[in-house]
Amino acid sequence: MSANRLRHTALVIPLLAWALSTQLGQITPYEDCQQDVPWTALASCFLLVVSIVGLAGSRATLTGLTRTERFLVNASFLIALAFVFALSLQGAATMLLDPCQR
Amino acid sequence: MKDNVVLDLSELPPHGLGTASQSWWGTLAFMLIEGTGFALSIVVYLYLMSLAPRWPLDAGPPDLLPGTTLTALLLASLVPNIFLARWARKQDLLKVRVGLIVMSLLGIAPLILRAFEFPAMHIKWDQNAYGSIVWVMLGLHTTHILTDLIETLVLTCLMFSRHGDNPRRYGDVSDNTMYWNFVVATWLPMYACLYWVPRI
Amino acid sequence: MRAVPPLLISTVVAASGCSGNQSALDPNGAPAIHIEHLIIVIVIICTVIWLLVMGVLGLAILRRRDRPAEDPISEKRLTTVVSAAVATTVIIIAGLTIASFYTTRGIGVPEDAALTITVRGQQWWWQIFYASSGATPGFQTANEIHIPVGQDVHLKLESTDVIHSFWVPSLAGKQDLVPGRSNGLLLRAEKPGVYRGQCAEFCGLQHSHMAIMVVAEPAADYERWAAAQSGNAVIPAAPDAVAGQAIFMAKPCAACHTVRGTSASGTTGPDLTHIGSRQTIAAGLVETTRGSLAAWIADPQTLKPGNNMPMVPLTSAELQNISAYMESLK
Amino acid sequence: MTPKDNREIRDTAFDAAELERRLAATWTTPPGLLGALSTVDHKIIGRRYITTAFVFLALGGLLSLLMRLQLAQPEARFIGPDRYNQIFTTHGTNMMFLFAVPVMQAMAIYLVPLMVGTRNIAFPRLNAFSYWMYLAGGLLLWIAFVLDTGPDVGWFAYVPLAGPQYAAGKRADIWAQMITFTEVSALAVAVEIVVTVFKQRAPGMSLDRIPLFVWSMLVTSFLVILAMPAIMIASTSLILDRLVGTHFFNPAEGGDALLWQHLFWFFGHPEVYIIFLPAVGMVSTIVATFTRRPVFGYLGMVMALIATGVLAFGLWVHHMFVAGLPRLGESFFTASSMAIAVPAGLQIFCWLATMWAGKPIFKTPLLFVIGFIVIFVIGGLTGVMVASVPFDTQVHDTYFVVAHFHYVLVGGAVFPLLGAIYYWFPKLTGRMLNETTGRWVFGLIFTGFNLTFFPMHILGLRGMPRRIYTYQPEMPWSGLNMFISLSAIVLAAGFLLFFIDAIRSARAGATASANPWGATTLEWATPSPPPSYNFAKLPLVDSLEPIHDDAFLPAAIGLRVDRRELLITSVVEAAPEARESSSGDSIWPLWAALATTVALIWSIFSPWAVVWGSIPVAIALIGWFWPKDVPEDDS
Repeated sequence: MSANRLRHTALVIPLLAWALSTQLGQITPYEDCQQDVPWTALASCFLLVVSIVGLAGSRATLTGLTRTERFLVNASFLIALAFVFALSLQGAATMLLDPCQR
Repeated sequence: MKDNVVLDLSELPPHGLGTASQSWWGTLAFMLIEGTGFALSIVVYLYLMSLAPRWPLDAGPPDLLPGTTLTALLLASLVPNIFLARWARKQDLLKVRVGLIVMSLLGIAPLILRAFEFPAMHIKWDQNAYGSIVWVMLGLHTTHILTDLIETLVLTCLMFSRHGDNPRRYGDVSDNTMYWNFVVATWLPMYACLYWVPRI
Repeated sequence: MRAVPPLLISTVVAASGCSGNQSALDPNGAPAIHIEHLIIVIVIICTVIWLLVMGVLGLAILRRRDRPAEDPISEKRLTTVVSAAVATTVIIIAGLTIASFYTTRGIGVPEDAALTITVRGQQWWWQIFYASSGATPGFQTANEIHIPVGQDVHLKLESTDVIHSFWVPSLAGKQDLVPGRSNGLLLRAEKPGVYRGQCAEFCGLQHSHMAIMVVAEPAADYERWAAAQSGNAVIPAAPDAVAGQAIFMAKPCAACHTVRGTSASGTTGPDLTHIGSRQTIAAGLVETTRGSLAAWIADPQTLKPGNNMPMVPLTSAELQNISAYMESLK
Repeated sequence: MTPKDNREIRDTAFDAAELERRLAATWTTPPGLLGALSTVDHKIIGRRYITTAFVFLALGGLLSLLMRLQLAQPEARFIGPDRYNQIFTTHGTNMMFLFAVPVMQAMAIYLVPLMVGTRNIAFPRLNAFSYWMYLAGGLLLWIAFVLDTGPDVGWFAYVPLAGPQYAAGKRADIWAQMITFTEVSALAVAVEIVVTVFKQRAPGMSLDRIPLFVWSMLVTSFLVILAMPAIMIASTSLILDRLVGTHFFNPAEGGDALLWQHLFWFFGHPEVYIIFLPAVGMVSTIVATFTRRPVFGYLGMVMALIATGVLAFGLWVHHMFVAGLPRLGESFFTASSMAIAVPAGLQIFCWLATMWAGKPIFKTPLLFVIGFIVIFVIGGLTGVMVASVPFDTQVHDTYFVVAHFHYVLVGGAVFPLLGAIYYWFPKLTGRMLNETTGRWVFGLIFTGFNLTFFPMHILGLRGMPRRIYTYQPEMPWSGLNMFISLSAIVLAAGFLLFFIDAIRSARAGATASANPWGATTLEWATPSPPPSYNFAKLPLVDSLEPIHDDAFLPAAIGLRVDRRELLITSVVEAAPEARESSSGDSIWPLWAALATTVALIWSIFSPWAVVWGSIPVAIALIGWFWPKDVPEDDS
């Protein structure tokens, strides 16, 4: 994968991770509660780590871009930051709340 | 406001093809709308399944034969479809006409098979929520086959009329083949959901 | 037939006095108190933020401008200031979110509640089931829940028709009653009193008149109340009440209502076995008096338009007797 | 070059006056009724859309006054429960589906092609069709309301209350089918805007030079495209449950009542941002013009638009915090709802920074923007409150939420919209709105709004639920309710004055020059109102502010003048790719809309309408697309 491709795809990862985490949050608490395994917390932490890696990957190199490309990469970096923030708040929820609570 | 001319566009082609055409993007946007709709219908199916004590509700799993035949037929139809797209790009009127006739027939055939698919579900839409979602998913996809078929038929007529030999028409044919690819592609997850998820 | 003149209806309506308190800012239940603390914290922080933003806005538009508008240094300074503001936002938001999560932990339904009560929403009243406990058999009542003070009470919330929402703000936040599902809610009154609540999810024509009273009382009083409620209806002694009972059984009333210990065993409407002991009738619409009972029975559709109780034609003597009977069902 | 090309008539052949005459001959809609019914000019359709949307705003406003009349006193009997339920349902449905979304899209229909420097919107006939569908949907709702069969199940139409068992008659079907109308028109406009922004930008307008309003409409259009299918699935399932006995929402047969809420809010929450994001674009445009400098933090603004747009799809459960889902799952939505405060805050900070660094000129549009910031920050902060699960269990479905979303929607969208109307009125009509009246309008609406809606926060915390047609005298709410009802008169007076000003100025206001505010975006590089072809020569863009240096606007030539021709450019860099013809006027979109209307309304009564009703629709569509031997067809 070229560095250019990496820069763009890496930034999609936090976004997808957040979308996936949000969906899982609707499904896994039921399983957690029945099986007594913290699936939600595990999934949430995993997705948080993945999205931080994605974020870091995109910052590998920024040379050799046109003005418009640089703009796009920078904008998506900021966007990805917002999703990492949302994911970390979701992670905090899995630490603090009981999956059985309705 | 005054202006100073710095760019002459006269040498540009008078009609854009592929990503340079508006209708290509328009088709893509409508595919995004309908693709979201298909995806949501699958989500509804899985949601209802997650609530049900057993699945399918009050019915056995659907018979595989009609649906699988239809899936095979749809996949096979991709071959002439891809050829048609190529001929439309080359603006080869004769081959495009032949391709459109073939694709019209390949649009009618799945509709006939679809008629056998509904009874193969062993449930009616008004029996329970499983029947409702199954019929709606099949109906939703049938509408798309039907719409594409009508479009193909109209294009076939056009290509045999004096309006046919025109880059714009070839562009329409090429968008139509893209849409058929989409109709086939969206069927695959629906097929998996309708026929194989109840067997898990 | 208009058995009751409109004047009487308006006096009855105006005279109803059972308000209880119905306010999230006057909490007397443990969950409501937790939430009120959160409300106060968030509101104070948000007010400070708003005042700060307004201060900056005011300065930004009104400050004197004698320097040249654009120079690269001020652009850089703007970036620093805006970045700092965003960073502050992130920290405050994270803090509020964590505070919210902690409060959520405090309002869950405990697994070992002292008492479990089933509340079933109906268009437009509350059906309430107490399970049998010890010597007291289970019983049914309507629109009024009694709970012992200082104990965890688990409400099981169900619905037979549309979605309703159980909300007694002084005791706890609200929770929906969804047909086909069973939800739970923790009530724990910290001091005795009558707490009013009402349906919070739009449920049709009489959504506005679907109130519920929660009476929190000392454990001994509660036990006495439960024992009385679990018994059959008193047999009327006064002549008008005796006559009223006969009319009640003969007219369509008995087809919809149950009066335990009699032949009336309808299940469409509220159980009337101890209606005279309840503070209100028609889901908090009016205080229970002989006059309000008469007004209600004579013309329920004027008092609560669209409700499911039909107007049963009665002579004025019949009406008085039935009202007397109802009032006697303590 | 083929001989055919030689016969084509190019703009290079004429002087300015002759060029404009020939362009007008090709592009101008012919006068008369047929011309009006078959026009595809985005400016005419845009104006029509805006006007219709404001008519619906006025009608919806009248309904709110009726509600305030009823609620001013306890146990009032002006309006019975049945009519009241119709009124609040119609008010909500009307304001969301017939006013807020269409008016924002309408502004885009008018402005986006001008701001990106092209001659018409993409798919102009679809645009005409979308207007007729919107009008038909609006008429369906209002005619039903006037005939006392208006929907009465709330704008959210929760099942089972809206289902076959508890909503007899056709009221809920009318609601669901009206959704179909507005959804078709909104989707059509969204597709047009996406393609216009992607493919028709002036050469040189690369992605980092797109005006913020255009960015906001691009993001909004994607939100429409991804959110509307959810309500399409939902309303179709509801109609099927009611008409042919499916069981999607019937728990007794394996369906689920909460399924409706999931589907509805998966659409319904992005809907809020579909209304709010265009306002962000409007505010940014107005702030830039009236502080005489570009908006600070273009990159941050674009980031905020996109991040908000995506986060909008992860918030829907925060409307269901009391439905009984696991608290842990709900808290994931608290997290996302809280996170959206960061891009929202960033936007506010950027506007404040712009005002700080610039030199504000206090014309009416800027007043509305200032009012917007004051009000919207409150709405945003109460949004943080309702995002918290425990907080929400107390205020959900109370007047606190009524206050909250009016602060967000009126403060966040209507204030910027009114500012935008004052700002772009010269471009829309060629005349200026009255500045003095504008200050009165702002003053009345700002004061009236806050006095009306702020007390509702308190009412909600003190226990007053939403959607009640009356309350009992012993509840301590009557004083505030009376106060609110009186304040609503002030608010209504402000709107009345605005309508009077708009009608009067459209006829007799001061004539506007091409660029009365000294603005820097392309719509001001052409006369007010613009000619039918928008630009005589296509403008070129070399910065975020294409008419900053306003002596000369670089221009491109070489398009044909004997057919409607546009320039197609590439998505990222906006480099010229092709010339393309744009459809001429046609009556077929109207026929197609009429045929669709008949099929949709008929299908409320019989499922066979879908079969038989689609035949005229197909005929109309074939008529629409069949080539007609006009220059637009050759290439």
